Amino acid sequence: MSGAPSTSTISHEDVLAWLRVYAQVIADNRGYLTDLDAAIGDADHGANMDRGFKAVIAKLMDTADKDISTTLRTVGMALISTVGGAAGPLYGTLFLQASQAAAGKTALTLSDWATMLDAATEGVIKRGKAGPGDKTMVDALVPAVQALKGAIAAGQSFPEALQSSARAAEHGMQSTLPLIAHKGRASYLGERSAGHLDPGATSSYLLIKAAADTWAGSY
Amino acid sequence: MSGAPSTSTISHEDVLAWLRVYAQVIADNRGYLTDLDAAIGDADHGANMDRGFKAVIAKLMDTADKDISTTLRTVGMALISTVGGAAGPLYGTLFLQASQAAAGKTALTLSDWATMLDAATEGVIKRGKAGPGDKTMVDALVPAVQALKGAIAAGQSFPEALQSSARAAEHGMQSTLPLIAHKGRASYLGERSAGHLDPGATSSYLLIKAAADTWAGSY
Amino acid sequence: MKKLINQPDDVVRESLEGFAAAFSGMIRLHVDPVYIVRADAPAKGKVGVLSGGGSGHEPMHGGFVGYGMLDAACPGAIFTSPTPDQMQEATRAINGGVGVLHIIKNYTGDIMNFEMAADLARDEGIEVASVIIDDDVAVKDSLYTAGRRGVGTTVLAEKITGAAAQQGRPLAEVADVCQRVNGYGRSMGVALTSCTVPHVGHATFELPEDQMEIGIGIHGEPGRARTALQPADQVTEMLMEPVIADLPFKTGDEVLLFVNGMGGTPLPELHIVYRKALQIATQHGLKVTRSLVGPYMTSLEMAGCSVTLLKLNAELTALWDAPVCTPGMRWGM
Amino acid sequence: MKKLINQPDDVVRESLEGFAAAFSGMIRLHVDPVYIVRADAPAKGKVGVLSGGGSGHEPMHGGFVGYGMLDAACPGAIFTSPTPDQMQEATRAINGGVGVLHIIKNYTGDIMNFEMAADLARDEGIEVASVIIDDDVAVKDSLYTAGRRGVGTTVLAEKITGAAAQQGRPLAEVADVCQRVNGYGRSMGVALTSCTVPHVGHATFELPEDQMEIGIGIHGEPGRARTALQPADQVTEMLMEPVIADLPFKTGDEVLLFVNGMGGTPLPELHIVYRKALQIATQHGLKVTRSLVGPYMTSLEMAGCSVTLLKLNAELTALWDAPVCTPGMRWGM
Ligand SMILES: Nc1ncnc2c1ncn2[C@@H]1O[C@H](COP(=O)(O)OP(=O)(O)O)[C@@H](O)[C@H]1O
Ligand SMILES: Nc1ncnc2c1ncn2[C@@H]1O[C@H](COP(=O)(O)OP(=O)(O)O)[C@@H](O)[C@H]1O
Ligand SMILES: [Mg+2]
Ligand SMILES: [Mg+2]
Ligand SMILES: [Mg+2]
Ligand SMILES: [Mg+2]
Repeated sequence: MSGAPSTSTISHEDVLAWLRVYAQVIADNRGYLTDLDAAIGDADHGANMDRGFKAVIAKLMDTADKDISTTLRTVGMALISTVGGAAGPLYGTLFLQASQAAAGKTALTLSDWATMLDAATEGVIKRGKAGPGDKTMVDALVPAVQALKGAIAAGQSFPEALQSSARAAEHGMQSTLPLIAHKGRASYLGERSAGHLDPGATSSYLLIKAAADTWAGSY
Repeated sequence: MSGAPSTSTISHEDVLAWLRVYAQVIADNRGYLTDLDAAIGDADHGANMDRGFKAVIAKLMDTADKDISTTLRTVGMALISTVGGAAGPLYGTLFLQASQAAAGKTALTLSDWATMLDAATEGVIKRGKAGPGDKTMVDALVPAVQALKGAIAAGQSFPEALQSSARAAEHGMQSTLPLIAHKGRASYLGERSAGHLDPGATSSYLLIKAAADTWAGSY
Repeated sequence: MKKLINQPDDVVRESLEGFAAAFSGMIRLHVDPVYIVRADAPAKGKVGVLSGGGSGHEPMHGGFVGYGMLDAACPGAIFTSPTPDQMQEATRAINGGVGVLHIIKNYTGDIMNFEMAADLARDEGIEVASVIIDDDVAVKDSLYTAGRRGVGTTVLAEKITGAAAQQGRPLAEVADVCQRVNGYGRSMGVALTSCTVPHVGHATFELPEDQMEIGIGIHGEPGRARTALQPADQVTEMLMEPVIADLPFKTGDEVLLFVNGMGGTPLPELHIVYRKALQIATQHGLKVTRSLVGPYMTSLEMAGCSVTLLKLNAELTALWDAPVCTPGMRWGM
Repeated sequence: MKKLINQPDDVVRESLEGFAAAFSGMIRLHVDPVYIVRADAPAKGKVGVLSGGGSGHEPMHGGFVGYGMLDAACPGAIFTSPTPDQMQEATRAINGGVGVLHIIKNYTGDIMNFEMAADLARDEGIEVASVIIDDDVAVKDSLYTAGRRGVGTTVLAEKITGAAAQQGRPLAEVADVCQRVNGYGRSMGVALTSCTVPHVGHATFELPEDQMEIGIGIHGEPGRARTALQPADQVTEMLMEPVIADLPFKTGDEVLLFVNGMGGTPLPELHIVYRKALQIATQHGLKVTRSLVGPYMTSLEMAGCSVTLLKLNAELTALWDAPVCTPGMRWGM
């Protein structure tokens, strides 16, 4: 996607690349996410996310010359006004909070990225009032943030830290399988929600993984 | 069903036996007649006839001490007020006309029966305005009447004549298979009505056959 | 068969009982024989308007009993014409002394049963006029067949004729209005699925996932032809073009456009069909001045729809707009 | 998937276009962002009443826009809450200067999007109050879950609240009426079949011929439990008993009984359910003084129904009876 910059930071261009990759990942997994949502929700998560990220891509045409924070804000606003459902406000908030945390930055260090993801996750938790174990996207995001912070403390390299957070998000996503949902639409199913992956946790894992994959050679 | 009377005529009791046998035949063929109607009509002929003849049987409890004409009139009225659809007025008329032709008779000779069936068939034709080849019950009734008349002219016995008319009705019913319906609900299908037996022709054949079977040993 | 019913043989009776209880302010249910009648019938000095037919087409006809529409309706068994005794008693119950109009859909059974009932009512000294609705362009009309079926125009005829009767017009005039509506209305329908008659227990016909029946009636019967399933816009064209060609409807005509649901098709799909039908009508220079969209004349749970075009004039438009207060159609009061 | 549609992605837009054209006298369609608004909005000095939610529930909510009910409705994608910008603009469009009430069904997505919209509208200086409808007794209520879903009571709340607003009552009072309706209404639903979301193309869940889903919502989601298909009377009991027990409704209570069709169930079946529900209510000493039967809040073509009981008093009854003129509910005018 992006060329490999010489510094060990994430450029605006890298962020754009990540968003483009994720939009493609969502398009590819549209049916999968919707099937997950059909089992314990209302069969629209894939369509919702795909509609949102198609709108994001269209909007990003105009922001190539803006900065990281502006881009992320644009993403958040586009998601809020096109996705709807639970995912719209939640992913919208995620990107708006990340945007605020990135204010003024022209490139992101590993610790910038950790701070942003932390703020983004806090935003999601505040908006949706879900905690870990409620079988939501929070179950993928929180471990990703924790893994990032741990990686920094352990002195891992940027690529290693990204891989750690992606793996943690994956485990978090998988941890939703046996859970009984307490938040969102799946909670109406009560015990019948157990035995299915949470669609939002899955799309959140894919978001973290897209960052790790896209930025693998960018530092 | 009925014992064998000493004269070669059909008694009131024989007529009642015929009606009871036919009611049972209809109950047994309810699903079959409805399936025939499903193919080229509206899937109710079996249910219609069964509803009607169940009502007939209930009414006949009261008429055991009446005469043939009264009984047939009761049958006609019961059919008219319970069957509905095309079959209600048509079978109702059939029995009302047979009743009129039997007025004053305490027993039916072969020629009485032929006269009655002729009048009944004419009544159906007048009410429904269908002719032979229109793929209706007329296609079973008209050959039955013709066979009866022919049998009389040929000097056949009562049982032989009844068998002749039943065979003719059966052929008449079978002749409807390739026909394109011109009357009734099947006519809306146009050419798609060909290749299916007409349900009304089938129930009419069963009526004639029930007479032949019931009265086989009654003369 | 998946239905919210108890015994198949009790479907009509139990649903009528529920219906009558839910709309007790507007209608009454008479049993033995069965008919639905306006709560305030008979209206003295007003022509009574009666219709009826097999059940399974709800809200038609019972749902159209009330002020400004039908005075009574006779429901038969499912998809089976009611019987003459029902019609005769209903005719008596709504006779306000100035006669009764029978609105009859053109099916052999309905015709014969209504004919017998009219004879019986006339024997009692009640003046009876009859109008036969036969608006289905899918069926070839001919002297040698049963003629065209009565479909969507029936709903419009009952509304407009009922309004004319409500105005106090005499029987001949009321019958004439009904006759004119029938002359000006044309319909055609399509099915995406069959329906299941409760006492049969399985679908009347099997329709593969990629096929549809075009030119259907309202009794779950197969249509004129089975064709590949098409997008809604093409289906709408297949229905609209024969309808427009038949009267024919001409540039400048004011029309009512009625998109009717067969029961199992949700409203948004009917609106998609309406959208295209309106475009096609407009392309033909027709002015759609009145509209009706919804499941008004159904075939149980069949998926599909029909479109009806009715040519309007000032009189018919005013009668359409007149107040009506029935369980199935209500405005102006 | 057998539907009268063109492209799955065009279903909502095209059906809204058809809907707006068919009911142009009552409502207008605004696009970008999408909302349906009363043809005569804003009504100066009247509280505006706004609702919205995913599409696929028609006639709710767009079909309830008009005199005496909603001032605007925001339709989302199928089964997906609309977005804050839609709600914000609709709020602005119906603000008659005395504030706007948002009626929100209790779904996480709806809550969050309406919350954001209310914040945005308040930033503009528009007074906004919100009432959340959560009447589904099939769902256990708890602080630790998303709480109960908003189902059938929503329809009744929109009618009654709309009437209160139409009388010119101030925002706090209008909100209070809505809150009380929610407090007095309880519902539960059953599905006999799944529905098919157009862009998915196959049924959301598979339900064998002899099974039903009890305790469903309105988004084609599975219910609380899958059980053997029962006769209508038993199914009605399974719905009514938890509803009655929950408030609890008591001997002597006057109630409105609402039997709602999920889309694919024909009217006669709803009347069979109504018949039994009325018997059960009566056995419990409840006085059913008002009724509503029909597909008012659907899940596309899903077969099934829900029952709602709403405890009435003189005020709520009068508001229920007040004139209403919308595409989906109309009386008194
Ligand atoms: N309160 C909440 N907090 C965090 N995430 C939530 C919450 N409610 C739902 N979600 C997430 O949203 C996902 C569903 O999104 P989506 O299907 O697009 O919206 P909807 O549920 O409105 O149809 C769930 O799988 C879950 O991960
Ligand atoms: N005009 C007619 N003349 C004679 N028989 C007719 C006529 N129309 C219909 N039938 C007979 O009636 C039968 C259908 O009866 P039935 O299914 O009970 O009534 P419906 O067609 O009203 O549903 C047809 O199979 C045919 O034999
Ligand atoms: Mg969802
Ligand atoms: Mg039939
Ligand atoms: Mg029939
Ligand atoms: Mg959703």
